[in-house]
Amino acid sequence: MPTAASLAISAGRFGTFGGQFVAPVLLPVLDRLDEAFAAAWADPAFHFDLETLMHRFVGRPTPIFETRSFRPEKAARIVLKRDDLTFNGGNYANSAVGQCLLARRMGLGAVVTDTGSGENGVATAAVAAHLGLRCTIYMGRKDADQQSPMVRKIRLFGADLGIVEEADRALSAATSAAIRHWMGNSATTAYVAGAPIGAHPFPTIVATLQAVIGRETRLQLIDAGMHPTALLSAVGGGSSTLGLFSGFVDDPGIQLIAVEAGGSGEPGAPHAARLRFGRRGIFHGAETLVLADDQGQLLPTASIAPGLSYPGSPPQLANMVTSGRVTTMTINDHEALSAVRRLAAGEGVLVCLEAGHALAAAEKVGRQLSPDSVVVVMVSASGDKDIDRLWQEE
Amino acid sequence: MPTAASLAISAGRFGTFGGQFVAPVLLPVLDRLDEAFAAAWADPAFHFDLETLMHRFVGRPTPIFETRSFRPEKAARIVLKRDDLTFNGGNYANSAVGQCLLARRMGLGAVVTDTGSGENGVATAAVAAHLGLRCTIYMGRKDADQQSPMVRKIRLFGADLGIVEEADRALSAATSAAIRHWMGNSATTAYVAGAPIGAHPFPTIVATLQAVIGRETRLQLIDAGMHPTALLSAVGGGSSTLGLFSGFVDDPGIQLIAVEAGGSGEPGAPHAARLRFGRRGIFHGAETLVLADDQGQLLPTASIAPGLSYPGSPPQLANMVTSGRVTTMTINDHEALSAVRRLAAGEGVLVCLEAGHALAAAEKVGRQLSPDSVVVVMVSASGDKDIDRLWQEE
Amino acid sequence: MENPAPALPNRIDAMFVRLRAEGRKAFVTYTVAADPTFDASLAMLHEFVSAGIDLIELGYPFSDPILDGATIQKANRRALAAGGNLQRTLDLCKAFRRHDSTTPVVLMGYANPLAVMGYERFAERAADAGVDGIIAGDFPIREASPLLAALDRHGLVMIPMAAPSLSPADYAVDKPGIGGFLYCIPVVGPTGGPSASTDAIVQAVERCRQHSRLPVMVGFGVKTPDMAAGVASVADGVIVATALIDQFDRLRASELRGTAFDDAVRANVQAFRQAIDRPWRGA
Amino acid sequence: MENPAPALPNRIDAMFVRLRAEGRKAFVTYTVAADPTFDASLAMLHEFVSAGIDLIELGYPFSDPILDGATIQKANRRALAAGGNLQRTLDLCKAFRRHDSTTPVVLMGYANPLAVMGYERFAERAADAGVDGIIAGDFPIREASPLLAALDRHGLVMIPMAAPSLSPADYAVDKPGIGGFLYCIPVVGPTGGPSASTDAIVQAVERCRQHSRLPVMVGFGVKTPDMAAGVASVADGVIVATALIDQFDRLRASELRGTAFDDAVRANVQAFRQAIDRPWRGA
Ligand SMILES: Cc1ncc(COP(=O)(O)O)c(C=O)c1O
Ligand SMILES: Cc1ncc(COP(=O)(O)O)c(C=O)c1O
Repeated sequence: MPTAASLAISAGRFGTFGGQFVAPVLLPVLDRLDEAFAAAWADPAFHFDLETLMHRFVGRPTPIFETRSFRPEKAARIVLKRDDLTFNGGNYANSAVGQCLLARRMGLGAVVTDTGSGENGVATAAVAAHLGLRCTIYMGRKDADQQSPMVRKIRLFGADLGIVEEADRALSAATSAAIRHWMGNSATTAYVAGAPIGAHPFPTIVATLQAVIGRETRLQLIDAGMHPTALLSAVGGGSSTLGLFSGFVDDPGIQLIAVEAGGSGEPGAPHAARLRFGRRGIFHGAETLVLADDQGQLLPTASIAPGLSYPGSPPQLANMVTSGRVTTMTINDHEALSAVRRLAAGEGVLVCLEAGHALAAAEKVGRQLSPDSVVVVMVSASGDKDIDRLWQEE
Repeated sequence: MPTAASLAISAGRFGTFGGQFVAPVLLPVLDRLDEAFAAAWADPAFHFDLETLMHRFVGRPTPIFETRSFRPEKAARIVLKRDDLTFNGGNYANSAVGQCLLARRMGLGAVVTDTGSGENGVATAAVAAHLGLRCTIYMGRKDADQQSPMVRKIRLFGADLGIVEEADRALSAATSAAIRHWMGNSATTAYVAGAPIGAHPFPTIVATLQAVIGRETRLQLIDAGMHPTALLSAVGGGSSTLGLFSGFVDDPGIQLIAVEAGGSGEPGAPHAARLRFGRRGIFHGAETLVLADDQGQLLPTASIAPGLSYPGSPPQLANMVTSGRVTTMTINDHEALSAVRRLAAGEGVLVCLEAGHALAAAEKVGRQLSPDSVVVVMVSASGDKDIDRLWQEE
Repeated sequence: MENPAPALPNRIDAMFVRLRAEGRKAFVTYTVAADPTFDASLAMLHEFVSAGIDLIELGYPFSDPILDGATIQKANRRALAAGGNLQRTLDLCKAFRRHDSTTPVVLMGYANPLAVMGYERFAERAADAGVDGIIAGDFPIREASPLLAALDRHGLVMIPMAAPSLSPADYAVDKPGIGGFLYCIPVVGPTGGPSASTDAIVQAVERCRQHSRLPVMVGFGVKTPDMAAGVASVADGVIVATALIDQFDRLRASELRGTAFDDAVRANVQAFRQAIDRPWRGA
Repeated sequence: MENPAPALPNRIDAMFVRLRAEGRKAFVTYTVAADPTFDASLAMLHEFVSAGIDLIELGYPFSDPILDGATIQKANRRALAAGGNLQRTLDLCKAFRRHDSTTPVVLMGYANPLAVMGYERFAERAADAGVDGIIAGDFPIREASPLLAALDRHGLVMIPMAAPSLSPADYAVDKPGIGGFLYCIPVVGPTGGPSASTDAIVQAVERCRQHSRLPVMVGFGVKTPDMAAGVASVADGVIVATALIDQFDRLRASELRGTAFDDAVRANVQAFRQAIDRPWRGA
């Protein structure tokens, strides 16, 4: 199995995106990580541990699932890839497991990471507890206040939770805090990337670990006799998006659609559509598309789906969009909420608001297609974490 | 595959327990249900639908999982049966799927049920939404206030939720309300039993549908080369307990231990240990062991685990206990809390407080055994629903 | 021990003999023992008789009256709060028998208190208290063999319940320990629910008569004197519970006390009594 | 356009020539442009020079100063609130140059504002503003080719950063666009963190000298005048940031205003200056 780096034009670069824009002290740490991952990936023993945990701990493989009633009339069939049916953090667990195993293999006794929606935190805390690694998680105050069950779960898994009161008090500030922590402790502590974001080799490592989604989906679609016209995924950190797309990127006939958060949708209001409206910049370690003003200051982002509200994008995805292989769509808060609610009531499946964006986009795409065509929607996690936003008691 | 009734001495009776203690108007409804279930169970098409949904919708099979650090020194190995790794209601989904499929097969357009912890409600609401059945769920006010995410989830799945303000405002009152609703609508509406409780054929139907747990566990243990000394399960409605035990009841060498809620553990305080301290009585449709005073009034029950706090018991289990095949243990709130917390921090696995009772009991049992013996603990659901009780933010 | 011997081997049969001779139908009501207190309940029983009630269903309070609607659930809670239970209900009947040895009293309630007391002990104590029969809402005949045997040993009967959807095998059973009358329930659902149509009642009663020789009384959902009159025109008796309890609840919540209260209770009962005794002119 | 021509092709090199001639070590501080306002910042730059600072690192404010500790994060936020950004920082340097054409000014900050402005445009504007070099915390040499080419075209240099764990290939690079001095960071972790031991500093400086011919200045974690003196005894210069900013923060929070404030600032800077100039007697 090649790593996702084989898709990169040069090591650490996807087209002109990517690289290692970090404090120089981190360069040797990244170099060691790069080598260690390559060695681990070539080692059947690592794959054995990884696959065992992917099955026992994460709950893979996850099924695909065709909706029945949720489908506009005379529109395409909608098939969900159900990573909501994984444990402890949705698809984030895919990469947390691999990175924690790698940390153990490298002789590190601790991991640190950041979390926005709480899922990467829960995933990493659970795996770290399981592998006996110390674990520190940073989370912005605003996110923590909105996701109190996640906060408690992280603490129950024995992790140290650092609540970040700085900057946007959300994911971006948490990431900065986690990287600072790592900089000070890189001899003993691995940084666990929640997304294929940041300096090389993180985008490659995470995309390689998440590629399991695309491999499974591809086989399952073949098994079901379905040839998809389009695959849609909402882009937060991009881990599920690249995970899914990686299985289909070499089929030029299949459309790959990255769905971004449009926020409230009101003119001028903040959003998180950086693949569509962002500019080339350098953020959190990589050259990529970012939402920034003309002085390079990051713009505030907003979305009802906390996991989508991030100003940077995965360099690999930035390259796929710039090169035209991936197209983008923007879905606003209201459309996503409505899609999640209708799917729950109509199918008994509760997906997260992030996936709601992809679902709403799939309805739009599906209306342009014939009823026998198939569109696949990535469901990165369950909607349990969003219940308070989805249903307010009167 | 025989139904669990083959374990009963006469139809609807397990030893001297069981029967059909219902309003006479319900007798023909029960008779029809009995026949319909037998016919469905003999029909491969029903099994196909059931198994497809058990896999795609419930997430079966669930793995077994040996704890690493969670195990008293020099004590037996502890293996968890991970029904927390199912969706929409833990192991309740096992029987909700079968009963909703049966309702559809019988031409009924609606289902009604009761829920304490919220899980049977979520399971039934999700399956009903999926199968296009109308759904009404009753839940006691006290339970609803404590389980607000469950309440919202039930509503998101489009079910009508009736909050019961009467009697104990908990599961028992919700059950009464659901049965009243059913009595008034039995021509169009199926009652979905959350547990192998109540009038025949419900105990048989539910135990038959839950037996999948025991079948899986048996094969998985054989596969892992493990011969268990004892199996432990906490008894709420008894669905996971009977589900697990059914796979081993014919191995006289394997101890089956039903773990009951001891409540606060203070002398004279309410508890829910009716298999151990209950008396023979008639409750919610069956002759069984109940917690009642000497005038036959039901006693208030209490447990930190809402799913265990119920004054009745499954007649089949009452028979197994009375006949000596199953032994009982009592675990109090504090012991269960501690076990759940230690497992989470030590293994990255968050189980519900109900399962925490079985876990704490397994530690006690394990200390009496050699380190190479194996005890199996039933994990009926994840601890997500209990997070507020498990971790209070300062 | 003063234990007034029954006037006849069975007060229920005797009642039907008398009513038939008078060309009248039976009027039955239901009250929960000790609702709202033991003494008030005792006074109420006598009040019922003097207002023209022929047979009393005396509910023994239960913590989980699963087959009952809101009104009777509330009555159960009041009675439990006043210390009511199965034993106190037997005590109440015994106290009633000191001054009334003829009005039949049928206990009504749920299975669990019977099972916990033990069927034999229950039957013995009930006979001793002057009880005539038992209706247990969640105790179908197919489950009742041990209870029937005990009742029979002590000269009591279980009243079978019939419903349109029931197979005759579930109510028209000729067995020692079964008797009194057939309790015909023309609607499905818990007590206090909607009423059946006149047609449905006529058909339900006819079906009962086809399969059983017991007198047929109709209960569940009889809400007004007019409806009671209609039922009386086809059945052997009318049972009114929720409608009267609701009226008494309202009276208790009003200013009325003492004889004014008693008069109002009597007026309510008599409205039904007179309607039942009135020649039926159709709905 | 008034653009004071630099006295020498490169003010940084000139500074080291001068200091070496005087037998002194360089004293460098860091301040965020427009913290707390543009005008206060301009005054502060001149104050620094008159208090004895040899080279100024002028931070261009950034919304996400990922490598900085709390003190410098706060300084960034104040500067952003005052309208600070990369362009305003260039404006500030240009204003400074009106009255100071010799003190070297090195910009310090993060990669994104450079990338968004464009390397060529940035280098052109920076040269025009009288900037001498650039340190970007998240812009290692291995990524810097396009930036280095642009800097070189406009006579600016990038200051390489060295750390004990770094391979020489990551800092001791001889390439057009690299120069000024070697920024030796003897500790890992963000700014404002713990200090390195004297031994560690000595070793770090020695390693730098082994691999590079650039002058070596030590920064990150120099907290006291004594420590600065120790560093000065082995390196070519000392960089003090957090410690002085913390002191200025405290002064701003005090009652001191006007010349009293300026005097206090000067006293703080001079305490370091004097320690650095003092003959070293060991720790
Ligand atoms: C417990 C109980 N509920 C209800 C009834 C009668 O039905 P309703 O309350 O609708 O008049 C009776 C009459 O016997 C009764 O005993
Ligand atoms: C951004 C930044 N942080 C920190 C420092 C120096 O480290 P410390 O703050 O520990 O003095 C400098 C010095 O150049 C700097 O430019």
